[in-house]
Amino acid sequence: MRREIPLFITGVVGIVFVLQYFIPHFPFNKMNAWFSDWFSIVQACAIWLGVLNLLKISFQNIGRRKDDWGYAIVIVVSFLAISIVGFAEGEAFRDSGTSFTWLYDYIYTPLSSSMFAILAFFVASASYRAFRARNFEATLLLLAAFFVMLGRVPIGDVLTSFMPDQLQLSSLATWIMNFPQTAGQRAIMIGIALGIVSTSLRIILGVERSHLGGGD
Amino acid sequence: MSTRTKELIVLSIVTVFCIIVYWFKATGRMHGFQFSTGMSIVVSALIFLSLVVVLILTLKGRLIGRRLVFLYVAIGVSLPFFMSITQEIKISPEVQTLYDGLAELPTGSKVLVAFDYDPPSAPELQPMAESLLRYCFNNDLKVVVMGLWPQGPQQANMAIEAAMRDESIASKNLQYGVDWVNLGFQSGNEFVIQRMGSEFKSMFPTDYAGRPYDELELVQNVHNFSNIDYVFNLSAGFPGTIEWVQVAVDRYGVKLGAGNTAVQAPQCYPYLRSGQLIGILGGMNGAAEFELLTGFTGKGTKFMLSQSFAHMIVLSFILIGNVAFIIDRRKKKSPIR
Amino acid sequence: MVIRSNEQHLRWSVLVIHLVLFSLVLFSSVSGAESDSITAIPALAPPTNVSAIDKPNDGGGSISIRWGLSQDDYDGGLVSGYKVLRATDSNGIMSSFTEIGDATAGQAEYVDGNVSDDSSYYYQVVAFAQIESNGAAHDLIAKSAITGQVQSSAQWFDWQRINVFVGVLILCALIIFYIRQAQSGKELFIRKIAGLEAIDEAVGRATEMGKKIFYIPGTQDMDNVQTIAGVTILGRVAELSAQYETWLEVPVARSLVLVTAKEIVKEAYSKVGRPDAFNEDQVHYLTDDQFGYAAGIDGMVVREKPATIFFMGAFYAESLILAETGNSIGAIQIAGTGMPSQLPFFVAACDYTLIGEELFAASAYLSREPKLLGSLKGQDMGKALILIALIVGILLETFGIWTFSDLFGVID
Amino acid sequence: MEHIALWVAAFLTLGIYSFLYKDNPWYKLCEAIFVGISAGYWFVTLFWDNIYGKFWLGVFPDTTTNATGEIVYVSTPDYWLIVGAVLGFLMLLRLVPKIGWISRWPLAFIVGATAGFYLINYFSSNVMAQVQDTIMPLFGVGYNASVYDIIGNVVIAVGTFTGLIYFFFSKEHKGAFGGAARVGIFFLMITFGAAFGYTVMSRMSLLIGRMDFIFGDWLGLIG
Repeated sequence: MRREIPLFITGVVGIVFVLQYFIPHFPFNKMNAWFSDWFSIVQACAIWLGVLNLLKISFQNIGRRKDDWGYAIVIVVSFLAISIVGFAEGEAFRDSGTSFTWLYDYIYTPLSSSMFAILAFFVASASYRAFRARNFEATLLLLAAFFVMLGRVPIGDVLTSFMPDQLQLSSLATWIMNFPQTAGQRAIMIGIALGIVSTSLRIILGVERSHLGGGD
Repeated sequence: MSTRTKELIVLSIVTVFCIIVYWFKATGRMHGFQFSTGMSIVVSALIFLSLVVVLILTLKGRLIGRRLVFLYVAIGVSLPFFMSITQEIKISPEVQTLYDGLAELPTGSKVLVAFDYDPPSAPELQPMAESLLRYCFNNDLKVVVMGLWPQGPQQANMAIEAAMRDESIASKNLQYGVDWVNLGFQSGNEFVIQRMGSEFKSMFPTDYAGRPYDELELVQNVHNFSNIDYVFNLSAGFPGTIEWVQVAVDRYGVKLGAGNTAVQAPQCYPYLRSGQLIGILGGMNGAAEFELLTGFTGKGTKFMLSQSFAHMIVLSFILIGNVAFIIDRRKKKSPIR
Repeated sequence: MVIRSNEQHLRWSVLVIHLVLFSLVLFSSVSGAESDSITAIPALAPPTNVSAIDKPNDGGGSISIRWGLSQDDYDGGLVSGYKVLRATDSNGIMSSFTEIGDATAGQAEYVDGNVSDDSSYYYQVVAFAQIESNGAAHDLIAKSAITGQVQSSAQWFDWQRINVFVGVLILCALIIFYIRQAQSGKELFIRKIAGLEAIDEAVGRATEMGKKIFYIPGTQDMDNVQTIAGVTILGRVAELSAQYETWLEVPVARSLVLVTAKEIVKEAYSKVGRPDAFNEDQVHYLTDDQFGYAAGIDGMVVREKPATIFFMGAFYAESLILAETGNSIGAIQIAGTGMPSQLPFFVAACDYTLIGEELFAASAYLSREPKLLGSLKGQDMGKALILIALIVGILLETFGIWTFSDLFGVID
Repeated sequence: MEHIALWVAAFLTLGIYSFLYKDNPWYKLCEAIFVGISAGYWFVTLFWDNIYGKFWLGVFPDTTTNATGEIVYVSTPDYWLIVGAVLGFLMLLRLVPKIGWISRWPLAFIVGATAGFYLINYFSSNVMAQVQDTIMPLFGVGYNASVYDIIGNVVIAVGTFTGLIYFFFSKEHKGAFGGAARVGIFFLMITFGAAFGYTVMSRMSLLIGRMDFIFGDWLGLIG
């Protein structure tokens, strides 16, 4: 039974959510709004599980004096610091001038922005090391990247300033974006959509059930 | 000397240097510096020459290490901050159509600006936001701001503050609640847009600061998208432009212009072609073009030189890597991984 | 603007117009000779054929009002817009009309989304204009006739979406048909998918080297089908690593994924008869934050140097941070995602990449279960139909025979 | 305070970039702070936005005094939200090992709803809408297409068509079919190349933003 009930729920709920698209009548017309609300509430409840798991693993590391256990203390302390501040500030925690905002602006933001921007370095290193014109396909990828990158900065048009307007790098980049790129995007989009339809259908029919785990 | 000691020495020197520079700045003894144009050209030439050296090294079969590549990127991005070289920025058609759509709005039109990004994406999107708001305020368009990302409304406030510092705008003495409104953030992603389609107030019962919707003069009579003349979406991912197109444009027929991070932009091009988007600003380049059109020189224009340099460096590395690869393959006559 | 009842509004406007006219007459009689310069204020033509119907194909609560444009509404014409007025019916008595919305000149439709299915309503549309004459502004209005009684209601089927309904029905029928066929024992051919062929080898190598395997199921939550596909593949990888007795580690970014992934790995271990080898901490949570998660994984990868890393699911910008770091320690990397913007980096930094739809085919391919393979075949048939539609449609439209693309219109 | 804030931000920024040199204690410290702070950030945010803002205020909305002096709700209470709270509560039962299996029910609900919802959503907005947009006259009477448009239209039609052929799983890529699939791969590669170019652009902008912080906001070197 422990396995059948979830399968049944998945199937029934899945079919109902397909049908809601076609039925404008109550309650079906409310369903996508409900799902979005309910999902956000479940998500907010579930984060307790994740957070407790993180704390558990960190305390285990501290307790067993694993390598780098000192950093586990840092994780716990910084987690508790922002959580306590955030809960203490109340619902206006995000207003400017609160301690939570200070932590957000001067600790969280520099860390996440820097981590985001570290990509610039990795992009360059990947270009040097990995983007090789190994075969025709890879060459096409490189050429497209080359023209788009040049065409999108002012320096590109300086290089082709002797050419007529339509043949300048910026126009070429615009053409690539609007036609071959759009075609490729579309093929991928349609393909993914079909993949999602088929995967979803397998889940609804209960053919694919590994996501529900075992039946202990 | 062990590596560790060397590292510590370098670290200490850098720290001391930073403290000194900071002290100079904090006490107001230094206000930054700028290379002359001649010097800028010399520095650029040096960077170029060193790249030629890398090419030669690579040809000799010595791939330079990751760290050196990283260093090049850091230098290539930072040095142009100090250079005085101007470049001509060309307006691409998708930016022009976006601007035209904005320019044909009569005075007093209501523009909804959705701020769907957070601080990490601000380098690309904040300049767009600032020039857009400057344009709206200068041309007496009413601005309604909201966010589907929790940090969006703060970014909006920052951009509004920046715009208000302009003399031409400050002299207009614009009023909150009359000339602009910040509705704040609402969670629920695309469903927020969908429910705004029937009633804005249901999603934003109060504004950013907790004032009831009905007390805000500007939006009292704004019930749904039919009361909004232009929607501008600043987007860094999900939820963002794609959701605005699918819900606000396809279902409620709004006129939508978008400012995207460059990563997001390619996925929005199919919508541009089909007319669901009237225009798109892609990344810092789009921001710079928009600044040029609206006539406010901001960070987008200022940083285009860094952007050009960065692109040239990445392209050089791709070229160097490939030249070496091709020569290597000729030598060995057999493909390598 | 203050909304007052229409009657009052009208009375005021009439009063104002009279006053203005009166003063003009006075003024002209005083100055005598200048009477020629006064232009008569024109009358405004009202909107015609106003009709109100229950908005079709909706969940009730809205009424659609349409009208014919006023004769004075053309490019450069007088009309500056329309106001829509509404009255309710209470026990057969019509209440007074109040303004409920407006439309700009040239618009001939308004949807009133603020009605109750239990009441009936009457509508009236008023064209309005403002003209300047002799230095004074005049408001002109022209009322239409009043519509009949109308009531909104909810419908049980959205007929505008019938094409989507038929399309989904065909696609699902195809998939189910081929699942049935596969169940009955028919052999189905599936082309080689390089990234998936390599999974065995990748797990094997980790075993030989005595190192860990990392499995990253993307950074999105369970409400993303790519994540579901990712954790499904995790099941197959977990089975393999249980067989080979290799440590599989699954750091996740979402609590719901944590719960699911734990169940899946546990199940996989017991399926191959090694439930004792499963350790709760193999699957653990880091943080919901995209880059916090990436920073955490980077640290783990550099310190623990796994032999093999899998990236399967929905990824955003963190993809390259993860893949480059994995690459720098020389791990075998197999990636799969449906995010077009991240694919080039996986292609560059990983040994094998599943592109888009291939990610969704992976679980079927790996399990070799006939039912799942059948669904792939059905999906392919759907694709074949789309290709045929593309050819036929483009030909028909190019030669101007029929706008075939209308069949695929998704109207809302 | 402003000085401390700037130095903290700079310390963390440079700490992250020290990873580019090699893994080191400074980076490890920043990483640990990041993991802790971000987990806490989302923990707090989800609580206030979703549990308090969405659920609590949804069921028990704030009141305000309207123009006539009556006390009214700012929005209508929505009792359907309680279902979400029940699902969330069932999810938390996982913490009780004996009845932890009940948490599969809300999970089954979420997976089912996601499957159903996205099945239809992707089908309508990606399959139907994209097919509709691809079917267009390449040229023809009453359609005033320039050479530029015609070439573009052909490119889009061929690209989408062959791209889809690449994704066929149940037919071997051989002969004419294989040839078409190969053309499809070419289009996919151009798409990836363009995406790559735009990504480089985006990432460089982010780094420019960070460097602007270091050299401008922090050190004040930019003139």
